[in-house]
Amino acid sequence: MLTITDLTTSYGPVRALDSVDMTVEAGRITAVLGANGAGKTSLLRTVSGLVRPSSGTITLDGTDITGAPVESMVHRGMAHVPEGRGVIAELTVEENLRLGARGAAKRPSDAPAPVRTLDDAYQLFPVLGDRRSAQAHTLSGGERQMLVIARALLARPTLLLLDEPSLGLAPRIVAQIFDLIRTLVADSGLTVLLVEQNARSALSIAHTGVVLNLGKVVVTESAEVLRNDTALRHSYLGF
Amino acid sequence: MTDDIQKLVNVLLNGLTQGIVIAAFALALVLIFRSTRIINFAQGSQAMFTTYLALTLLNRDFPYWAAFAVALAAGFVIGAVLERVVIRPLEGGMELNIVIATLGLYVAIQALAAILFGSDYQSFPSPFGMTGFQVGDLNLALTPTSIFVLCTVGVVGVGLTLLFQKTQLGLTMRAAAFDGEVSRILGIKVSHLLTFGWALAGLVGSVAGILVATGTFIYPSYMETLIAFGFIAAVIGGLDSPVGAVVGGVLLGLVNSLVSGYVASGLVTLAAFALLIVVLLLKPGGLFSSTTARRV
Amino acid sequence: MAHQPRPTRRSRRLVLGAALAASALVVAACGGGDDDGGSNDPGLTEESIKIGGHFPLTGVAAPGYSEIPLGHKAYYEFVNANGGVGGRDIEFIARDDGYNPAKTSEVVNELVLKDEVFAIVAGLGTPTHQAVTNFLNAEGVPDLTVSSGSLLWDNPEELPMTFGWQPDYESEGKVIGQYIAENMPDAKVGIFGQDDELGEDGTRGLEQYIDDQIVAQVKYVPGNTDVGPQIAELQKSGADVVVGFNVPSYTALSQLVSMKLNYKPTWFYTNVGSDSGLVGSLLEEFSQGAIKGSSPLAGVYTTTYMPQASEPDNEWTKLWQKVWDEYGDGSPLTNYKVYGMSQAFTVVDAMKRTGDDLSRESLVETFEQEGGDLGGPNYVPFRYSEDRHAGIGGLKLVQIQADGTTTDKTPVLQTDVGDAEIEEFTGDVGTPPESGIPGDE
Amino acid sequence: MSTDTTAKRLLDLNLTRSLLISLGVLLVGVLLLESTDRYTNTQLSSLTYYAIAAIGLTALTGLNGQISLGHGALMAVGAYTTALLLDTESPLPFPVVALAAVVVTSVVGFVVGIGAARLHGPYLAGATLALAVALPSVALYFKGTFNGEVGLTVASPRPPEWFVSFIDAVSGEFATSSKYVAYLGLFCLVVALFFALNLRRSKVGRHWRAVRDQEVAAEIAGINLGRTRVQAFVISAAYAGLAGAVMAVVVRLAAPSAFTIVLSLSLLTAAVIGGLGSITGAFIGAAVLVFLPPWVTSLSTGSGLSDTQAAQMSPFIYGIVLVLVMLLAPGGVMGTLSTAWRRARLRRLHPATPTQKG
Repeated sequence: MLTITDLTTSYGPVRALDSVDMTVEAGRITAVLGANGAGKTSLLRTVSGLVRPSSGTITLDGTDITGAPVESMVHRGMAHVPEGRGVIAELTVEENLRLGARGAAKRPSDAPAPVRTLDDAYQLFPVLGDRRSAQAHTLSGGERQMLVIARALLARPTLLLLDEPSLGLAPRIVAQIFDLIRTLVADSGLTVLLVEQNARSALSIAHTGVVLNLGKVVVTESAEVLRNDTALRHSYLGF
Repeated sequence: MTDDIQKLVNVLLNGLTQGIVIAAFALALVLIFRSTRIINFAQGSQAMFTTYLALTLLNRDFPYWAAFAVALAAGFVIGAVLERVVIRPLEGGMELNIVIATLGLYVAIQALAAILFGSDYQSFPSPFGMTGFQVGDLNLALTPTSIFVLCTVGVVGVGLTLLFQKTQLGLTMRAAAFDGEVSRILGIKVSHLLTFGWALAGLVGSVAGILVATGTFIYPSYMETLIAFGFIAAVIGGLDSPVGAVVGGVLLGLVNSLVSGYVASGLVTLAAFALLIVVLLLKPGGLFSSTTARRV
Repeated sequence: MAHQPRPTRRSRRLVLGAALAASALVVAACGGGDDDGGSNDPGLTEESIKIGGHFPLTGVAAPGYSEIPLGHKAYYEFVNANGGVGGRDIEFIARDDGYNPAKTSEVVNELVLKDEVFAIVAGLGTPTHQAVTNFLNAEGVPDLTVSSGSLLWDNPEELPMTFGWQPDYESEGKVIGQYIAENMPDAKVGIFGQDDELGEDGTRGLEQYIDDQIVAQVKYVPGNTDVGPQIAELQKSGADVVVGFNVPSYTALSQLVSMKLNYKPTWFYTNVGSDSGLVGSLLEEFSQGAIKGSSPLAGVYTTTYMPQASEPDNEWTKLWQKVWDEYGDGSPLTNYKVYGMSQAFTVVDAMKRTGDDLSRESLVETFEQEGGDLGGPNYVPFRYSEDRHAGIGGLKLVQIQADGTTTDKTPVLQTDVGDAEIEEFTGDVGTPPESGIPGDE
Repeated sequence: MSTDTTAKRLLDLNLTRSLLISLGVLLVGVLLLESTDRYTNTQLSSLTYYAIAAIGLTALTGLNGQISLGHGALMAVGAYTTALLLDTESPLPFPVVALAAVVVTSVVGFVVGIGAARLHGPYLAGATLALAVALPSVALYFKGTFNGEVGLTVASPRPPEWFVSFIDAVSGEFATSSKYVAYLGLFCLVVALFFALNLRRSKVGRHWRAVRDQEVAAEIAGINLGRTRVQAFVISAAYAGLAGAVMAVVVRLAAPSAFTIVLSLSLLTAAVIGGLGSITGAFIGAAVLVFLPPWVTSLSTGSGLSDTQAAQMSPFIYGIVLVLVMLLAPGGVMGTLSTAWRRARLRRLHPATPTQKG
């Protein structure tokens, strides 16, 4: 689905990503783990086209999308929930969702999509339905996370990039959201690239884990192995 | 007694007609400020230039509405071209540079118009009557032309509100204005919207330029005072709210007319400045500004 | 309150000192010890006389006024083509000051110090010209036929080099005032005045005759083109006669707004603002309903002090039309071009009368000695003398007809500022010399 | 070496450096005035007041980041104060009058500055634009003192005895009042330059730059943003007042139509062309303001344009230059020179390492 080869991104002299190689299998959840500043967010921003890599290639379903403009990604089926969630606070819930749905315009009509219409989104997240005409800045953290996930799904993506969905949320809500992600992948074959600080909950739903440290890939293992390898967990994942 | 009432009514009507045109111009300024956070000081010169294009057509016996349409189209195109050629390369640089570039355009376009069209007074015909209505023995300072002006600005205001509230394009423009990066992630071509924003502002500015000119005379610097008044109205309104621009414009028009009618014609610009300071002291972001949610 | 021109309160010692210093400089600069100044004044050579002036070619005051130098240029070319003045060709430089005093000072510095003109002619505008009169007098440069009706130029003590030309606004106000007092004794009069010397001097003249009939005085500031409230005030005051002391663009604006308010008083306009050519063409577009082709200013009273461009069969207008057809830029003849050509005619006449020993000193003397009988289309002669530098001394009241021509409402009247009487001028109105050039009959 | 002595030594160094530069400019000025003809003298006098105002504006906009379109109006305050003070039988000596003009304009600048400190970017530009449009109407309305549209004539001060003999000694010419005024302008310019040079290097200058570049960081570092902005506005207003005073005696008139928005725009053009924040740049910009228009007008009349069209050419060139400078060389003349110079020096010092890409 998504293959990254020898990817390097630098901000001036600082190398945020240092020749990263990884692949994200279709219909699987790949978790990217690592301490703060390890390069997790830079990886997502480079993959989604917000940042131009210094070298290396990114291919999505076989086509090379290295350096393609970020505006084109959603039409290629890649939806990105950025760091800080990316809610447009001054617009209402429904307006945010309508912007997401707009991304589906160029998607093939038969593409498998769990959420096709706004009503599907309101069914998936009833709280959004109740507050559809409220201004987004009045939503709680959890509600905002649901909103941006629903917005991303409305674009009928095949690949979903999630940047630390658990940030600032109560454990109960984190579990609820991670559970949702797992069912989405299981039921509709969605592929997810999940960047997370909270390694424990990420590994609970991921199939493969990639650990970054100082911009380099340190370990690529199945989530199963990572969950049980205490030494690895201590040194990189802090639990 | 009726003479006093008639004067008050006429001063207010005069203020309303002047104010509604200031409002139209303030709308153009707000359109650009919402998306790029800068004030386009060249807006007045652009509007003046397209009005002169219309007048050249009128002098060649084109019908008024053809000239009107050409001016609006020219305003749209000039707005887009200026954004692409001058503003886009300065994007991301110091805000000061963009403001200075618009000031340069303001001076250059005005001088260019004087060279091309001459600096003499030229009268701009009106397709409607110029004499006021009579109600009983009251002569109202309301002519078919001023009604045409009021309706046109009304149409522009309603049109813009519908565009922003009801259409997909309007929604994407607002999104781009509030958060450019997230909009791009959602697949919105923000750069195209910026150009469209300047083009739309150019069109609305041209409407204001023609409405100011219709039924009176134009000369290359006829829009100069309107730039200051248009800005004051936009700031009073909140600089990023179209409704605020219209209210600010009408309020300023009334104040100017009342001061000119009952105090002194020389004090008009001072009164406008005082109104601006009072509003900024009371509500720093302007009356209808939503920027209070975010620091300007 | 007799009008005390501002400079006299200035310490006389100062300006005279500067004038003394300057004339010493002129002598020093010329190097020559001879005191006749003779032919080596700046701007004077065997074949040419270089003169210049400052005019608003750009900015708000450009419309109309920017045509005055065109009149000068055309007439001087006409004179040069017919032998010039004593064999010398006249070279005329018009500089733009955009009606901004700071720029006037810059361009006059350029004319006097760099172009080294022999004299400044027809400098236009009260605020603008006032910025340079002290400098011109200190430099000893003749400052002839100033294009403004202000009284500031009639001040031989302080400004020995400066001469007015057109009738001043106060005299004009008196003539209009007398006419209204005699012919419309029970009229309620409103005044629509520009907020400066033009409005004030004109109003002062009016008040001498119809002070009790004035019911409203409204003022506008040039630059603020919205005169709605002012006309509403005039309408409220019930004035059925309105006298306007304003520039041409505000004649058009006041007519437009009056039409809008259905306010139809009898209008009087100063000759400054009543050029039926410019104002007429401006209002043409808006005279819906009125019979096509009739002048929008039909029925308006104004004053004239010389034949108008709208009197084609007048001898003087024929001359101007001939000169303009040959040396003009092809645009129609307007009163502003006639104004410029008339000033040029007077200057050329003065130069010819000074004869061979033409110098700055002698030219100014000619203006003071023979000023009274200098040629020109003006009905009433100039008031130039040793102690008066005021220009044309009289005018007549006329009414503009539907076809744009004017009919006389009063004979030619002669008057002056202050409480001078208004008498009928009985002298004959001169006709232009056959050749069109003064001095060679 | 305890820190305060190094600070003192540094201060002396800074002081002497500014003094030397200022004296240098004085010398060059005198040479220029005495070697050129009288018309160029009048142009040089105009150069002095444009330069003073441009230094004040470049300090405000370049060092502190505040955009002001109202400095033409502030010059009017200085000019009218001077005109009123000189309009007496025995006028005060010009330096005293100029000082009074500076004080009055600084007070006005303080009032406006308080308002300005709360505004940013486009709000500030617009508010000062409104000030520039509004202030002339004060002169129109209060006709009693300011004499309305016609304005106040200014009796330019007479050259005192010592000056007449000085000029006689230097060049044997007779000292006219316009030459004396040119020297007054030069003297004020040198004083203004001296303070500006000191200001740049001093703590105040550093605070201003901090506020311009990283507002938040400056605030955290304990710099009171509001106070610094008001301070910057007051000082630039003082410069505008001094420029207004010199302009009044050079032009010999203070009238509303001389202080329009066009003047404010020209001052901004001068500061920008020279290079915002650079004092030498302000000189260059002022020179462009004085010498460009006559050259452009004569060029265009020569090439067949009519008088009216030729008169429009210099504002047209101004506008285009402003846009081009912003597009091609935002640093202005001095900015571009210094970056080019720095890059050349960099290449000279480390010719081996390839310059960093991107």
